[in-house]
Amino acid sequence: MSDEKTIVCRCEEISFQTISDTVREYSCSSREVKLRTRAGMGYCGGRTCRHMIDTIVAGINQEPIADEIQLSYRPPARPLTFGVLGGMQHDNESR
Amino acid sequence: MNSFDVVVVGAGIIGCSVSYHLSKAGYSVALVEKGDIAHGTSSRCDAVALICDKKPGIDTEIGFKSIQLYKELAKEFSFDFEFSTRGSLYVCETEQELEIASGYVAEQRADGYDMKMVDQKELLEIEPYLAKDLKGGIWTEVDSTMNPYLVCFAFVEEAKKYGLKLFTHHEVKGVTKGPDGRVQSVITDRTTLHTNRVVNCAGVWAAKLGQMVGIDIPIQPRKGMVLISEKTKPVVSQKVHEFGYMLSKFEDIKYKRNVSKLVEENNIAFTIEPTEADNFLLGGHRAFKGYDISSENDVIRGIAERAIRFLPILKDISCIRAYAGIRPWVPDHLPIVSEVEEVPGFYIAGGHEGDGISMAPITGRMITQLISGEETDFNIDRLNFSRYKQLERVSS
Amino acid sequence: MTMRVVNHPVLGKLPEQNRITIRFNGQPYEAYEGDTIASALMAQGVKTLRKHEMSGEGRGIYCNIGHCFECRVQVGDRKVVRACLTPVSEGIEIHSLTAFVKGGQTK
Amino acid sequence: MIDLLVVGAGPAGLSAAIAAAEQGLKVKVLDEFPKVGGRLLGQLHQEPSGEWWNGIEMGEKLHQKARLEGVNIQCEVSVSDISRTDFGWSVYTSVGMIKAKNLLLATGASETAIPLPGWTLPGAISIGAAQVMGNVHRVKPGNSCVIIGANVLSIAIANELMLCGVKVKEIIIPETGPVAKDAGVPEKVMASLMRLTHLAPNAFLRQAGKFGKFVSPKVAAQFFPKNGIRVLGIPIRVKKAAIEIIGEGQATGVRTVAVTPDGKRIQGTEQVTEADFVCIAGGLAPMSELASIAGCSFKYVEELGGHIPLHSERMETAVPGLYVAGNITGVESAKVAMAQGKVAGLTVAFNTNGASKKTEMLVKCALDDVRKTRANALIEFQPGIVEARERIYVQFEQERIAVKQAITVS
Repeated sequence: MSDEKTIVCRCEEISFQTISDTVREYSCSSREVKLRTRAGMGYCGGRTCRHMIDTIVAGINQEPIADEIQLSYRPPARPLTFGVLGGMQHDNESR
Repeated sequence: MNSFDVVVVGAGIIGCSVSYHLSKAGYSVALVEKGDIAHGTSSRCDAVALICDKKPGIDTEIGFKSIQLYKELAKEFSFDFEFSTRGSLYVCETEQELEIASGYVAEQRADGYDMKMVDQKELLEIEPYLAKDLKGGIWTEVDSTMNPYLVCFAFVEEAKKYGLKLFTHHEVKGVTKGPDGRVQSVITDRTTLHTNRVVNCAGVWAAKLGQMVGIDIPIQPRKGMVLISEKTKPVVSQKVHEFGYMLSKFEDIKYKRNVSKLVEENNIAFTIEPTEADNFLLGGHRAFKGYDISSENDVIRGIAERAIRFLPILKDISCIRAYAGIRPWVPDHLPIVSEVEEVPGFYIAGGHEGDGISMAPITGRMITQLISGEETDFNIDRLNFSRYKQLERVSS
Repeated sequence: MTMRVVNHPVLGKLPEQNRITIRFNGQPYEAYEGDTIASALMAQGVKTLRKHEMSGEGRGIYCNIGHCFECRVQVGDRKVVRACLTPVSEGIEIHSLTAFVKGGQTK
Repeated sequence: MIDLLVVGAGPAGLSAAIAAAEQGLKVKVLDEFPKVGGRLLGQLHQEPSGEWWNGIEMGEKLHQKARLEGVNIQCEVSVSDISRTDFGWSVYTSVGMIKAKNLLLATGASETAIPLPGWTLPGAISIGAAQVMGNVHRVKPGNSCVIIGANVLSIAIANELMLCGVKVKEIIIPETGPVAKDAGVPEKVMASLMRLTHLAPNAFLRQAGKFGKFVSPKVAAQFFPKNGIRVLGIPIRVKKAAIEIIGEGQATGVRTVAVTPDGKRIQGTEQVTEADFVCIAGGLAPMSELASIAGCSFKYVEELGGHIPLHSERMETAVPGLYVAGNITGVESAKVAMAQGKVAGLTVAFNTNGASKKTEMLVKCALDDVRKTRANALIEFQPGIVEARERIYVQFEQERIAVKQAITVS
């Protein structure tokens, strides 16, 4: 597997190489690697990559995966337009 | 033995800057943090250094100097923290706001700051997506943006070059004093660090650390929520906020906006700023809710409502996430940058409320000047902790 | 060429559906009532639904159940939806989201 | 006001809605997908009895039953936020806010991915995506495919794709690494496939399991034929690993390499298998986002697929008025999810209407049914599920006692 060509976070296009290098260099948590690389910060809210990031981080730091959810979930759980959030009634929701 | 010239408590943006400046000045420094770097307020905030949101006087003076320092750091550091000077814009919704704003600008200009009033037409030339009915605003070119947690990381990485020792995941359990009353050591849940100087950079948790040495620090958490947009075309090219933001920040300005109950009750004022990643951060909100940083749906809806009023193009752009942080608020809106008279060797750098990012470089620099006995860049008597003692005396 | 599974050994013959016309990036395509945007386009062999907003790389469905948000497309002037969850309707205008570069021009 | 709002119209959510409605509760169910049934919609496999398990039909049955009981079901609705209020819950959705006294999260599981170069190409999709496309929408994602990941789910779906007329060129494994781990180690893959031998949900799987019946997984992997075993026309190649999905603009094949039983690349064995779509089968993980936003505490349980909201055997969480059921509590079969849903629905009714001997008996029977269904499960996703579940229930009770004591003390 070519680490540079392997994208982990599809939304922000962050590679396996970038993530593992960052974890190694700063011995960081999932949360810190997210802040440093933007992995998991994209449109989907890390829904697709969070398990992979947790697994990579736990593997490199040789720690078990914690009970606490590492990359916190924040509302909105689904992207919504500001129009819908702001109370506009027209047919405009993002699905 | 774990012995240091200075122990800095709190690896938020203030603690990171203080650690950097002290390390660079040749002190041996330990930076102690209960979580990771930028674990609290500094990763739950916006990302700007501004003068346009400050009151005339010392607040603006040190804010301006801080931005100049950021410019130097951005050149000097090998760690990129996404700094750029984009300017900022205050927009006025009514003629009355425009009038208050003109008075404010006149005062700042008299002090020599580069701010100017723009009319309705100029406003739309600068930011074409703004609502067409806005009356005008204030434009400040010096205001800048950066990535706040990358600034923290940058300070730490640069400070490590000068020997900084990092103690993350160490929760401070006590600060001991010697017979002479001077600080002696910092006890964490994992180790003891000997020192005769402690800098309290614990932000919203500063009061807790103060209690450990028997002082009462009047810093309280003031919550704020931020919404993040999807990556999108540049709907604005700089920080834009409504003039009403000043009103939500400073309780003493008497002016009532014509806004919905949701916006009014949650103390919401429109702000937006671009990031390097092409997401936009939207705010703002201020509330006293203790240490609670849960997202509140009413606030999310209020911010969105206010956002589409000022920037209608946002109606069809998605909000992908919302978060809340807590600002270290002090009653007079001026940070505390000071040694504590009653506890020699105990310093406080805190209470910046929403200006921690703005003020970090200058705060780090001034704490270093205080510790080394140099003259500070500014007369910072008004930032001295003793001002609260005087207040107490007056009130009692 | 259709990719429809007309005869299935267990599920049986595909019930007759009303045929409708949808437009994707200006091109007309035949769809069945009850399709999602993703299934209608997949039935016509269309796999690339959008360009990644930064790199411009093509993306299509990944999870097909609304979880990954990779299949988002624009419907009409503005509304952005997940192709895998959104039913088609007669005359629906679907557009690929495109990449943009800093400064706002599209790639 | 609604007594119970259920998020997720899959096997667990529908069963819970039916059980609660039967006890007189006013129930509403939301789902993002345009059709009712959740993961049931794709499922199609042969039971050892020879009968077909048709998830679509089962989903339709549950749907009809729920409607007869007066359950209001709304599809194409996304939940974006939930917050606790004096009366119960405010649930914010893409069609406005809904108030409910109780909330049941039956959001199921999502697929976990295994990243490799090229997996973002159009035409590279998750195995579940292919299943839904073929069985629900009756559209083939392509004429031929390669499946990366040899596990119970991928083998079952390979068979389903074949029934749709797709040529499944081969099932291979991902290359082992920090994410794929054991899924890319032939001897570990053999061990997990061989566990399925006698419980195989269809003839196809049974065949696959037979191969290693009398030897250890290690030996089985050692002597596993290089070209794989071919069952019903689909080769399973557990000693061949995917190293890249290739294609210009969209996926056109997979670059592979032969690996040793412990997963090391064998030099000079690179090949390309052409296919017009590629499936990635990484397994399933509970979808915990709404439970997290609602304030549940979590446990990481490998056997159950990931982070699980702490809950009781009766499907209560530690948050008052919040319940969970189905794959959000751990990845198991749809039948277990249905049985759990019934427990959850009855528990909500029990807690709302007050306890009676009759309802208590109904809950006990439903709990028995969950245990029996689990014991008879045809597809066991992970070993040790029963033990892992017991641990969760014990931890939940311990926390409940701790909270009670804290309240008494203060």
